[in-house]
Amino acid sequence: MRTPLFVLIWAIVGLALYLVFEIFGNDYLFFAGYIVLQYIVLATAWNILGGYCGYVNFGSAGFFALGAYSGVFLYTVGQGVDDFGTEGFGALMHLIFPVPVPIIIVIGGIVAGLVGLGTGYLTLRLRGVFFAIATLALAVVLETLVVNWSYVGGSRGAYIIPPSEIPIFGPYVQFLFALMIVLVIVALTSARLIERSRLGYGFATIRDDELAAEACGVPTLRLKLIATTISGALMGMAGAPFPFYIGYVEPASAFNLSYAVNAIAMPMIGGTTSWIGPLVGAVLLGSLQQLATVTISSAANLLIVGLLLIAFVIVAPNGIVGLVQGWWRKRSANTPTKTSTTSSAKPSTTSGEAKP
Amino acid sequence: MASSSLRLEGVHAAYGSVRVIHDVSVRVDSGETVALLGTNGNGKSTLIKCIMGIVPPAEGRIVAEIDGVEHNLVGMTTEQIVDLGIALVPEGRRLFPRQTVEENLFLGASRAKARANIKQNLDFCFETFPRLAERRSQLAGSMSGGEQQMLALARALMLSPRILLIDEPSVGLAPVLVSRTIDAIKQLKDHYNLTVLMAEQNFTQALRIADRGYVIVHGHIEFEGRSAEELNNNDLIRKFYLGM
Amino acid sequence: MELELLLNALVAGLLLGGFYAAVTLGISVSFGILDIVNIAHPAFIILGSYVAYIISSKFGIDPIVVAIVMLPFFYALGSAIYQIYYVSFERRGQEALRGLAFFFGLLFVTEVLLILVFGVDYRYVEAVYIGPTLHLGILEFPLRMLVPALVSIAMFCCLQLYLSKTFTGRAIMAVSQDPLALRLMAVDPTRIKRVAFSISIATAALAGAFLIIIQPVVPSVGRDYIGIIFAICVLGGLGSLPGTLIAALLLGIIESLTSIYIGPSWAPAVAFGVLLLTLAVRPSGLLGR
Amino acid sequence: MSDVMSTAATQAAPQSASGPILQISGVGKRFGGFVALDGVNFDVARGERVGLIGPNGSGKSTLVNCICGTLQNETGTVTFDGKAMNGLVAHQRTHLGLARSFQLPRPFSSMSVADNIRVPLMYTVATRSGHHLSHAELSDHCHELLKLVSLEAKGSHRVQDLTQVEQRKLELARAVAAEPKLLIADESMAGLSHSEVEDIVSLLLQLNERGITIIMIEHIMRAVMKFSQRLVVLVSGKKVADGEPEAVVQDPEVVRAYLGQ
Repeated sequence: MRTPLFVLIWAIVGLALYLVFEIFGNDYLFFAGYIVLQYIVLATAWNILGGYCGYVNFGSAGFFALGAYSGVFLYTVGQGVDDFGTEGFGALMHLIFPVPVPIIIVIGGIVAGLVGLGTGYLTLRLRGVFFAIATLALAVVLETLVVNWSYVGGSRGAYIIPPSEIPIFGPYVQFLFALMIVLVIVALTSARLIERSRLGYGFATIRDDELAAEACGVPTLRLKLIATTISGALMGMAGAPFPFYIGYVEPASAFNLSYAVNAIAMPMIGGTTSWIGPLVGAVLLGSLQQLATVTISSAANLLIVGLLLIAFVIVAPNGIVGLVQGWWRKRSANTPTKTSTTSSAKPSTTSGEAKP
Repeated sequence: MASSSLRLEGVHAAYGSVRVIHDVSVRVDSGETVALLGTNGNGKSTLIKCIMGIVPPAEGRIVAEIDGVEHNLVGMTTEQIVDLGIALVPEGRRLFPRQTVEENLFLGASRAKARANIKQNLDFCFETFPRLAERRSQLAGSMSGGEQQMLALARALMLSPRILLIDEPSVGLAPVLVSRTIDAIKQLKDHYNLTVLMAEQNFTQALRIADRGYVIVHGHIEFEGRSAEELNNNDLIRKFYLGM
Repeated sequence: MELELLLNALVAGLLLGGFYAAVTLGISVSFGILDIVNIAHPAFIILGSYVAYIISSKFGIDPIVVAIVMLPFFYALGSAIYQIYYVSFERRGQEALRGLAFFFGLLFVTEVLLILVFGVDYRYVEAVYIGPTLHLGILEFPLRMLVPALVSIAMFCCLQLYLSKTFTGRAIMAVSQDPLALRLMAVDPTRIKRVAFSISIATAALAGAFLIIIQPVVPSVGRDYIGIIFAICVLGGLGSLPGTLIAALLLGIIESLTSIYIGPSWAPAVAFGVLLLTLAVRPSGLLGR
Repeated sequence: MSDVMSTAATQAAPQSASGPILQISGVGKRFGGFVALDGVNFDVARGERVGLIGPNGSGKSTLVNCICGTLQNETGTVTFDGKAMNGLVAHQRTHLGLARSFQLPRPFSSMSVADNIRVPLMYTVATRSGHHLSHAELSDHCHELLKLVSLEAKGSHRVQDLTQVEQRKLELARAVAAEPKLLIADESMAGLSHSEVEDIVSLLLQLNERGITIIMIEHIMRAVMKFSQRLVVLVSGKKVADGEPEAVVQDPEVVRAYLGQ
């Protein structure tokens, strides 16, 4: 299936979802739906580095918060733009600010992507486990920096008051919901493109056997840096609209552990070897948690996610997609269908294993 | 001292689908030193690994007699086999590089029976290999090839073995060190009255201390020499040996 | 006056470092020596704190004594967890990605269970040495920091002796270097790894008791320590207990000086700044391989 | 012959035809106290068939790793096609036209057999030629290379389903896919049956005719003697002999090193 068709199909699905929520008419669906879509982007982003290359990122919350606080920073500058006066520089500032959210998303993505590149450069020559520990450390360093940065509200947090109404979409949350649908399509399309491209093969060889990959001419360090940058950027883009969605941002919420947990649990449960895995995992786990927050405490929420993660990792290492594939391969094995001899276009989806 | 011997009957072994050992029968009587000769890639190491349970044989019997008691080794784990008193000096020595000479030697004596006479074994090792005594607190990884070979031999002796298997002691050693290593094996064998099976490709060196020998080519025992002389002056052996 | 402030900051740093050493000991064994990335170790430390809290508040026994009594139970917990880890991951050679996720899940399940059982209000213990401070000239040694630090150093010495002087101890140091060679010493590597991992979880009982003595505890406090213990383990050099102890004391001092001269809110960033620097400049750490 | 093979031939032959394709001068490597390579020197001419032999532990594999960049030698330099390669990592050396098969096969386990061969085509050949191969070109090249090692029927199979021998052939095909000027075959015949050894030797001879210089590392003397124009013998990290195969095998120094004084 060509990429434009793929994008068109998901655009239609997104539009249909938006209209259905519009018809049911209450804001809760948009608020809950936004979070699930956000997790799809986050899980897909994590999987590009974790699933395709086999490098585990424990600091997804850090990259998410980088995007969120880029939004807070740009919003705060926009609020104070009058202090710059109206001539020369002031006029210029008036032109730029207040920055529309889609631009903030792009800026958030660039900031998080650069930090991903930096962390990768520092640690990717070492064993994979050092990168995992470095991302953990990064998230805490970033949180400490934000806590001590009063301009963006520091530990008190910052208030973001978006316009309550917006043309075409009506309530602001519906505009953010539409933006997040676009982000989901961007994430899914880029993950699928990577998978089928030369880059995807390179990532798979790094996951399977880095030594053999180098011998075949794959520039492993350069590819790993590309993966951390793309993964970081997508996470930053997922976080950028968060301040406008939540209204009040403090370090504890932006750096919340549930982002780190879900970013790993969803691809692991869904399946890590193709773009479908994180999507399935995010939709299942995301909606489960949205339903749960209405009924049980957020602590129980994390308990469900934690237990599911442990269960799937032990019982179904290749996730739901892996289970379906295994079942499909068994079924097609005993029904004699003609297996094509031409090589399959994309790496066959048995899950390889990460470097320790 | 009751007898300790080793018997292999009709042993076959394979790595995945590649057959490496074909119907090998070998005998090492008590107190004997037997050489398993052949250039690399003919299955010497694989046969040693079958005896030690590292590579499970596809078919055949492997029986070890330890102080008069018979044991069927096939199916036992490596650590169980070693615990009977069958020590192996592995190819490439496999020392613990980040631990000292003394710690490597103490690890060799982990077996219950060996812990009883650690003191004598340690003194004898330091006597036989004075260099090890000098370097007792040096990290094994920082020692030269020859010294590492001595330590690997000494470590196997710390187990108070009844049967000693040695897999290519000459590997990676400069020729002058190989003869010194072979002499050391002879000295240790006599002191402990060991039964020794040595896989070695260095034909002449091995025959200096071997009572008997087998030549293995492509996983088959091609020739069994009942004495060192018979093996030494046999053109057939040289032909087999160089795989002409 | 300035000198006194500095000296006491150094003392406070050393005592804090003593505590950090105890918290890191478990990871130094499981990650440093066994190459098992047990990211859930802090959860077991918090478990140790709550066990100390329940028993000492119910029966009035000193928390450290409680921890020592509980050592066998934590040891058993450790071997159970290792058995699951070995069967589902290590044996299948999938311990990298899957093993990390397993421990990550374990970290949250433990924390959340504690929240569900104990709620989120702070818990603390009473002990005779919490409160008074020992004065040596101008130096001040708050006992609630001094006692844990001393017991922690005692713990280090015992474990170091065990690892270097006993057969099992030497095997533990050897197993990650060459498991097959260990089999040739008539020693089963899996049993050795189980013993070592169980010891690492047992140390969490004592570390947990020290934690609740030093500060009131809520289930989520463990997460703040993930970074610090890995930072110290890497900084000290993987697989080296003396390296871990030195790195812990060093980090304690740096953090103590930072919070006094720059500001307490910057302290958490210190550990990670040091970690990122170490990974970039000298990944083998101070005394590491 | 197929176009993929002819491009390799044209590339290997002229260019800087003068001087050897590979120069190893004073290469040394140690692991802690253990000296694996102790100042090795030899050259390989273009299109030459060299046999590298020596008992286990003599440093053959270490030398290959130092040539291919998997390991960095502490002393001495490896010069390829007139270019000193110190400090170059493995993939850079592969792009220069140096390819190797691994002694123990290292396939990419999550990919099909054909995809394994696709990787060097996409990363080495494409980078060197500056243009990315189209999907059709890739499929043709893959099919061509699979046919070369008679694995064309197993293109879409998973790597785990291949036998040991087939995995060895895949290793060779993957190395050749990088269209190398110099191919190092590291013990690709260990444990094979008589006929299988013959297949591999004839395949390597075929590749050599197309202009690829080949270094064969083997224990099977029969294969090495048949294939090599020249033999280099390593013993415990040092070169002890280098010359015409028949002479080298009779050389008393070699016999002593191999069979002992």
